[in-house]
Amino acid sequence: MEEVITAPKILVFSTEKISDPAIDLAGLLKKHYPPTVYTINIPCSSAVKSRWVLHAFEAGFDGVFIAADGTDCAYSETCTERTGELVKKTHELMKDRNIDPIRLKMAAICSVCSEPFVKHMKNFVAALSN
Amino acid sequence: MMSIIIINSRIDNSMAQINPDFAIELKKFGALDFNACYNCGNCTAVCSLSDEDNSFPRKMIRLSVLGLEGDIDSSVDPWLCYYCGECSETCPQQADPGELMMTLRRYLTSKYDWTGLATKLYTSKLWEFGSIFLLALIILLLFVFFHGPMTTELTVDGGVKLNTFAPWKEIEIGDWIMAGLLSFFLISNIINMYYKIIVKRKDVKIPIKLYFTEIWKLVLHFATQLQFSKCDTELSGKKYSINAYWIIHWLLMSSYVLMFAMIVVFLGWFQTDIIYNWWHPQRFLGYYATAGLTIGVVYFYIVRVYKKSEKSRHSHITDWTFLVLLFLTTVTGILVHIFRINGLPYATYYMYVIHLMVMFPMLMIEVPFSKWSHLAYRPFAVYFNNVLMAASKRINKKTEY
Amino acid sequence: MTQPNKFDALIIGGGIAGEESALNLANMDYKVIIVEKDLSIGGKMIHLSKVFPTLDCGACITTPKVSETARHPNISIYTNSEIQDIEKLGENNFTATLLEKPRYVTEDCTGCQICEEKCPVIVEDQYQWNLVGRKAVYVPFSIANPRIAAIDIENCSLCGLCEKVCPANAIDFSQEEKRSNINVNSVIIATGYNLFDPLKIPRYGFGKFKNVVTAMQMERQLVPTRPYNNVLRPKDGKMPDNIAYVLCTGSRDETVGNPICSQVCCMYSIKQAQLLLGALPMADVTIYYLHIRAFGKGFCEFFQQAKGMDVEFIKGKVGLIKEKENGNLILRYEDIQKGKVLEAEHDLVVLSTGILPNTDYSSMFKNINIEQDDFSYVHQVDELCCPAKTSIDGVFVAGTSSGPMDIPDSILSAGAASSETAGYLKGGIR
Amino acid sequence: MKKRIGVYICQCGSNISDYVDVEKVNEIVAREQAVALSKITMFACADSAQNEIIEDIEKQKLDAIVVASCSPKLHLFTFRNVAQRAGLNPYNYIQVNLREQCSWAHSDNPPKATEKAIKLVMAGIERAKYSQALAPISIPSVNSVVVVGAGIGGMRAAIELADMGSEVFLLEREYFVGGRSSQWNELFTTNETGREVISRLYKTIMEYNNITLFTGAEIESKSGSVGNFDIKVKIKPRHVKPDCKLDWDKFKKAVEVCPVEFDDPFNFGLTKQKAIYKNFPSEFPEIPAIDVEHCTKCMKCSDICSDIDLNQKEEVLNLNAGSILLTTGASPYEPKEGEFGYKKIDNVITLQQLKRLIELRPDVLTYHNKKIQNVAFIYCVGSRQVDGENRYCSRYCCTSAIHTAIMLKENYKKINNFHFTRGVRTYGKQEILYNKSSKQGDIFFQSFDDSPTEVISVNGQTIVKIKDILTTDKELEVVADLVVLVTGMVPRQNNSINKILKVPIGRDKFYNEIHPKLRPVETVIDGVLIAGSCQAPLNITESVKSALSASSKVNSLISKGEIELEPTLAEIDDESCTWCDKCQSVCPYNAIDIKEEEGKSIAVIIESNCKGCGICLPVCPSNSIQLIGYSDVEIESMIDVLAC
Amino acid sequence: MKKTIDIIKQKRTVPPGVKEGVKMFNKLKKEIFKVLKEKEMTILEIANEINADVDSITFNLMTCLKFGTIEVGKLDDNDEYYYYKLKNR
Repeated sequence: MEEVITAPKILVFSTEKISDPAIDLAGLLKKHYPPTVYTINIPCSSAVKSRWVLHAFEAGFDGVFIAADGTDCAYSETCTERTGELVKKTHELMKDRNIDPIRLKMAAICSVCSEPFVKHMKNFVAALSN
Repeated sequence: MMSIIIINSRIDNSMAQINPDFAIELKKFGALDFNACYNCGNCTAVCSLSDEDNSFPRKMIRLSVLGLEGDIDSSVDPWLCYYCGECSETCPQQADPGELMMTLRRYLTSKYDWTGLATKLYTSKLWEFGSIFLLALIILLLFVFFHGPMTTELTVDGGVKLNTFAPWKEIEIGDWIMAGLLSFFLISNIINMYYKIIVKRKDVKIPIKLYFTEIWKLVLHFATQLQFSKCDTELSGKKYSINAYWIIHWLLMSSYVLMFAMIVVFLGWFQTDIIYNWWHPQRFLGYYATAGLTIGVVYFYIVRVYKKSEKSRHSHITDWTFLVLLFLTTVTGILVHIFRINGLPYATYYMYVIHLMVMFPMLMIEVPFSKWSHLAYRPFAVYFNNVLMAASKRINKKTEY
Repeated sequence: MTQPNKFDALIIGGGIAGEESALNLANMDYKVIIVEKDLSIGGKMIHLSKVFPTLDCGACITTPKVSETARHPNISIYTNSEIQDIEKLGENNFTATLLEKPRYVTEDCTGCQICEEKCPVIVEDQYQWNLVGRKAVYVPFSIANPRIAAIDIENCSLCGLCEKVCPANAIDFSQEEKRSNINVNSVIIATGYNLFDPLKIPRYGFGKFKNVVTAMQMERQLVPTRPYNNVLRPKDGKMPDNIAYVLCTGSRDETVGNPICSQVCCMYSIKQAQLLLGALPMADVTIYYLHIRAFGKGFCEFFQQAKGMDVEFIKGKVGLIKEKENGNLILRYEDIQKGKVLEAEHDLVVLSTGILPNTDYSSMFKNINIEQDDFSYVHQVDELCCPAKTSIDGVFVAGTSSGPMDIPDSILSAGAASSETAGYLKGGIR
Repeated sequence: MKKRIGVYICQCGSNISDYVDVEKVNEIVAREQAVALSKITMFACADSAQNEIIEDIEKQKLDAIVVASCSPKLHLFTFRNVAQRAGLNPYNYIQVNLREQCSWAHSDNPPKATEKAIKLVMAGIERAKYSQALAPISIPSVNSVVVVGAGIGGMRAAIELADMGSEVFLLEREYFVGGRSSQWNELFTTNETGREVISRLYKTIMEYNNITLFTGAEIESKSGSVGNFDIKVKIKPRHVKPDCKLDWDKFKKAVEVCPVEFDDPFNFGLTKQKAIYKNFPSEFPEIPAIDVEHCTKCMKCSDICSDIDLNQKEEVLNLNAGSILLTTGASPYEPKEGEFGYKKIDNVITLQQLKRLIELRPDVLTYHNKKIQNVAFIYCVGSRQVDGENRYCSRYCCTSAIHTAIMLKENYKKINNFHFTRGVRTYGKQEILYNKSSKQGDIFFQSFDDSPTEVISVNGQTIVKIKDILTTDKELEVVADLVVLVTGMVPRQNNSINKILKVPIGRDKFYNEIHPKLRPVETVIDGVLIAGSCQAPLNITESVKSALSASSKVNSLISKGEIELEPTLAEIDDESCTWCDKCQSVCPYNAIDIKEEEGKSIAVIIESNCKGCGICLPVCPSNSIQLIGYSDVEIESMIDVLAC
Repeated sequence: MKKTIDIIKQKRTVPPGVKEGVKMFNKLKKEIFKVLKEKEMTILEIANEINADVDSITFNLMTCLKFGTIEVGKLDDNDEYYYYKLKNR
């Protein structure tokens, strides 16, 4: 499968209690997504620092995906809002550095959203390949 | 008191109306816990007589539970079962499918009988025993009024002159009247059976030719009860003396047929005052038939009492009546013979009357209306079934091309 | 080493239910003793492959529980031991006779298995359900706890080789049965279940036809520590490609005296079917069933998943199995939907055997009777409100000792037992 | 920085090694400088493997370990324990998820999975390098529990918890206790009535000093965390004086004069209810209640009965609890209009309605004044839906319907029961009931998913049609006097409480446990447990089992007076912080305070409040906040490894 | 050091079946090893070669596999039977 080798590399920030279980579930159900997707889990999606995202691009990742807690967040009701803000802020920083904003994406992934996760990954890879 | 309801089976666009009370009705014919069936099909799978074309007994249980009378009445499957008891023995719900098949045979016997007498005889003890006594009484009265002289004079061989007391020619007239009645009822019932099994079925059209090409099966099955020998129980890893059963059943059946023939057709040859040597066919065949009947009756009596095998575990009241009547007929027959050759005139005469008082009700009740009728229904069922199968195979062949 | 002989709770049986009860009680600071008759704790679950409906591996879930139990400071474990009798002296006061059977190997054993290599005896390995052999001295199975060897003295040729080669000097033939009295405040019966022995249904040919196996034998074939190098037929080592499952073998069957449903066979068969399709991608699997009892959380979806993987489901109980010369088997059954009796050929048949009560508990109680239910399980005297309560105050029941159940249910039942026991113990103190 | 790291690559039987070339991973990992040893194991979680790790840590003087196996959700604590036993700080242990997020997810592409596995393990090693030794934070815990829902499960849990010495607050949203169980008459398998069971439990509860029951009570808000939840409870007025000796004749009169009438939810709309009510005489608490939602305050009742006090006001209570146990139960599925003729054909009712009907008409079974003889039960309504949204099996309904059918035959003359099933699921000992109902003459039919049972009305007759697979797919019809929809269970419709508690919800919309086998009654929210049918459809015995199971978990959690918490906290860099209050304003836990140090204002973390969520991290303009375990150096070094 | 085996020998005798079993196993093992020395074989081929029950070959061969004296070779052409061979030491 030659095309996989050139597939874009994606870093996913998942959250320990909500979206990471969904990604686990995708594996459990053998729902395949590109193997160039790497996950780092953090407690809550509103904890992602812009510098981590920028660092990822510098290090060679083609895309960064924040698998957000959304309204399921056990920490704060403002999670979605907060995550949205940090994405917005990061987008601005990316613009300054001439990084295409398409390369940072965020979507809420609930704890059983294995299917949406896989779909997101496939779409994201497709979008980045173009 | 059947609350007629509810289930309309729309197959063949015919409305087969039945009801859950059918089960209660059927229980009067003997069926046990067939309601317990959870439709696993184990009984059908273990049955060595069941095949793709005739899968039973579960289907019969299902029809009985639903009370789809129309489908039951037109079914030949109960007659194809020879009650090895394998199904009942292995039934996980102990729903006793074998006994249900037996019950359905009783039920069908009563259904084929258009007079309604069979139903009464099967479901009411009063009817059963009342009619036995009534028929016995008729014989008694006939003898009281019409018997010949009760001579004490013996023949040259020292035998009783039975033909003086009861001249075979007169008895034969009675025999013929009886045989006529039996034939009338039995044949009309078989026609009724034919109507239910074949005529009512609209989905298969039967070419006349088939009735003739298949007829040899009727004869074959009547004479050998071939089906029976296929009733193989080795499969469960447990061996019954099923072959002994088949042999004895055949012995009983052949003795019965032989005796019946000698009495009804050859009475003049059979009921003689002469005492032949024992190897003379008259005595020899008589002894064979008597022995066959005795062995058969005693054997079936024993298996029903000891209930060792599944098939003899449950006995309906009519099973016992039949056995007892047959036994008494045989015993009184033997006694008549003993008394006659030993020159005991009165004992012979009285015993002869008693013999007929037992035999006549036995034949009149059992042959067209009860247990004995399976002698005719079974081979006919096999015959009808073969005709049907042959016909539907033709249809299938046609549609294939 | 002096052993304490006083405990808050005696737990009879070290399977998953016993362990869960023990851990719960130990976490509440009660001193607990587990008595297990087998050589290892972990019960039947530790031998399972992946478990339904989540398909996580049985061993992965059991082993942490097992090691947590084994390590817990409040839990004492006696394997290869039995409770011979229990007497109730009063509330919160039972005395029991503990029988420790000789293992002929001391705790110095490191599980190095050198003795096993040297032992000349080969007998059927009960932990692989007789599919393969083991030695007379053996470590029960690779993830056993304790992982020390034992000598099967009944099959020992008394050659003494093991003793010669043991680097830890752990072989000790001088061991003898040891009886001791223990005093406990409460008892939990967690003796679990037995599996139905299909020899009781001769028409299925188990024992006679080697390619008719039990589901437990298949379960072993599906685990990483399996007896063969792949899923193979026990007769000739062929890789099967057409496998049949016969459900309700020994369940829902009055003729074998077990009229109730075993509750797990449908699901474990569906699970095995899925695993088989993973292990043997070319294989067909057919499940002959009466009713599919997929009732628990996620079960129905799991059943649908199997259908989606093209596992074939045929409604009808198999009546009869015959063997062909090549070892293939002919199954005779009525296809209920078609209403026809049919025969099908398969090259491997798995009997999904049911669960029977393990009635070992019934003879233990000496001066007071423990009630059994109609099926010889421990009778739950107040099933609706106190599901763990038995006819003896202070004796509770956990897991499959009170009836067939699956793993999640067993664990909940064990939780209930520990909670009721704790309530009883506190109540006695108050 | 850790320099002697031990790496263990688990084959997980074959779960990992079937797709990931573990030898290769091991080979590459071993070259890493900080790696002191690396090994492959069959089951890292097995006891023998654990002991091996301990031995390695001790002998090889490892300063951190990495286990590359399954999801940390399963075994993080297992291996932290291993580390601890070997004298290594548990937080110097890193778990790499090779199974769920690598071997299984990429089982279609083993070479790539291996490549990914190598990077994941390397990232784990990076993380281990920077890992710090941490000590768990110990917080005090109050030995009290809030049990939400006084159904049979909640009541049983309350009693057991009280037995074990906890203070229990039992909250019930309705005015009376008992939940669903009190609505049912005889219960399988003991045939005790729901009412008997409930009154037995209620009387027991009343004997305990350490159980406080609140009816008409709902949680309004929650703050705090495990060990110390502060819960605000809103209590609806009952409008009947609490300690009164009620005059029952007057009460009856009061009910008579009450002008308000509405469909009685207790009887599922079979009867009407007044605003002042008691569902049945032996209901508890003994005194009646006035439904605030329906009462018009016309005062007619209070004129008759002086014990009625319409001036009672809603109260709000503050409860302090170490843990919360949810036993909020489930609701019967409400069929859609027209589903099997429901609400379109007048003799179509639900099983729950039938059960109430039996109790309301003890002598002759009638519905809409028509005598009932033929009853058709239609199974799996709202469960096992092929196209609908409830794909799950509701577990209790087959047995419940069959049990009800047996009751029908025992209580009334000449009843015919017809069961239109999709395969009877009377699992376990319940099989006996199925057996019994068949033997009593009930007729069972079975349909397959693709041709469901139909209910139609023809000339005033209600006909149930099925293509019965038990009769060779024959189409059969039954004319039924009463069609009973055997409806399944769905989660409680009004689930306001979860807006506050936020327990994760599963695919089937019931509450989700952490793991059905390992931690079946715990949720991802520390201190909040679930039991009974709010988690999945369960019958009564099973609900009680899970409630009791939860009780023992609650007890071992809170009874020791302190709870150990994860030391994952935010840290402030005093040097760079120049107080701007942004972090304080976003913190949901009030865990950030301001302090003066060396003449400047800086932020400070209140450790017992900090949950380690990290919300404060991105908002800091000077990047002065680090989250322990997720510091910039850890995350960025992982990114570097993963990217290369 | 005194061997404890002597203690148990005074108390127990070896059941006849055990000795028989050891002999049987060794005999079969020897035969299996002999034919496998020539070439890799499937279980059916071994059974044909040494004229023994297929199922006892399977049992004993798999036992040898378990104790590491035999190893698995390739699958046959029909993907049905594995070949087995002696482990090179």
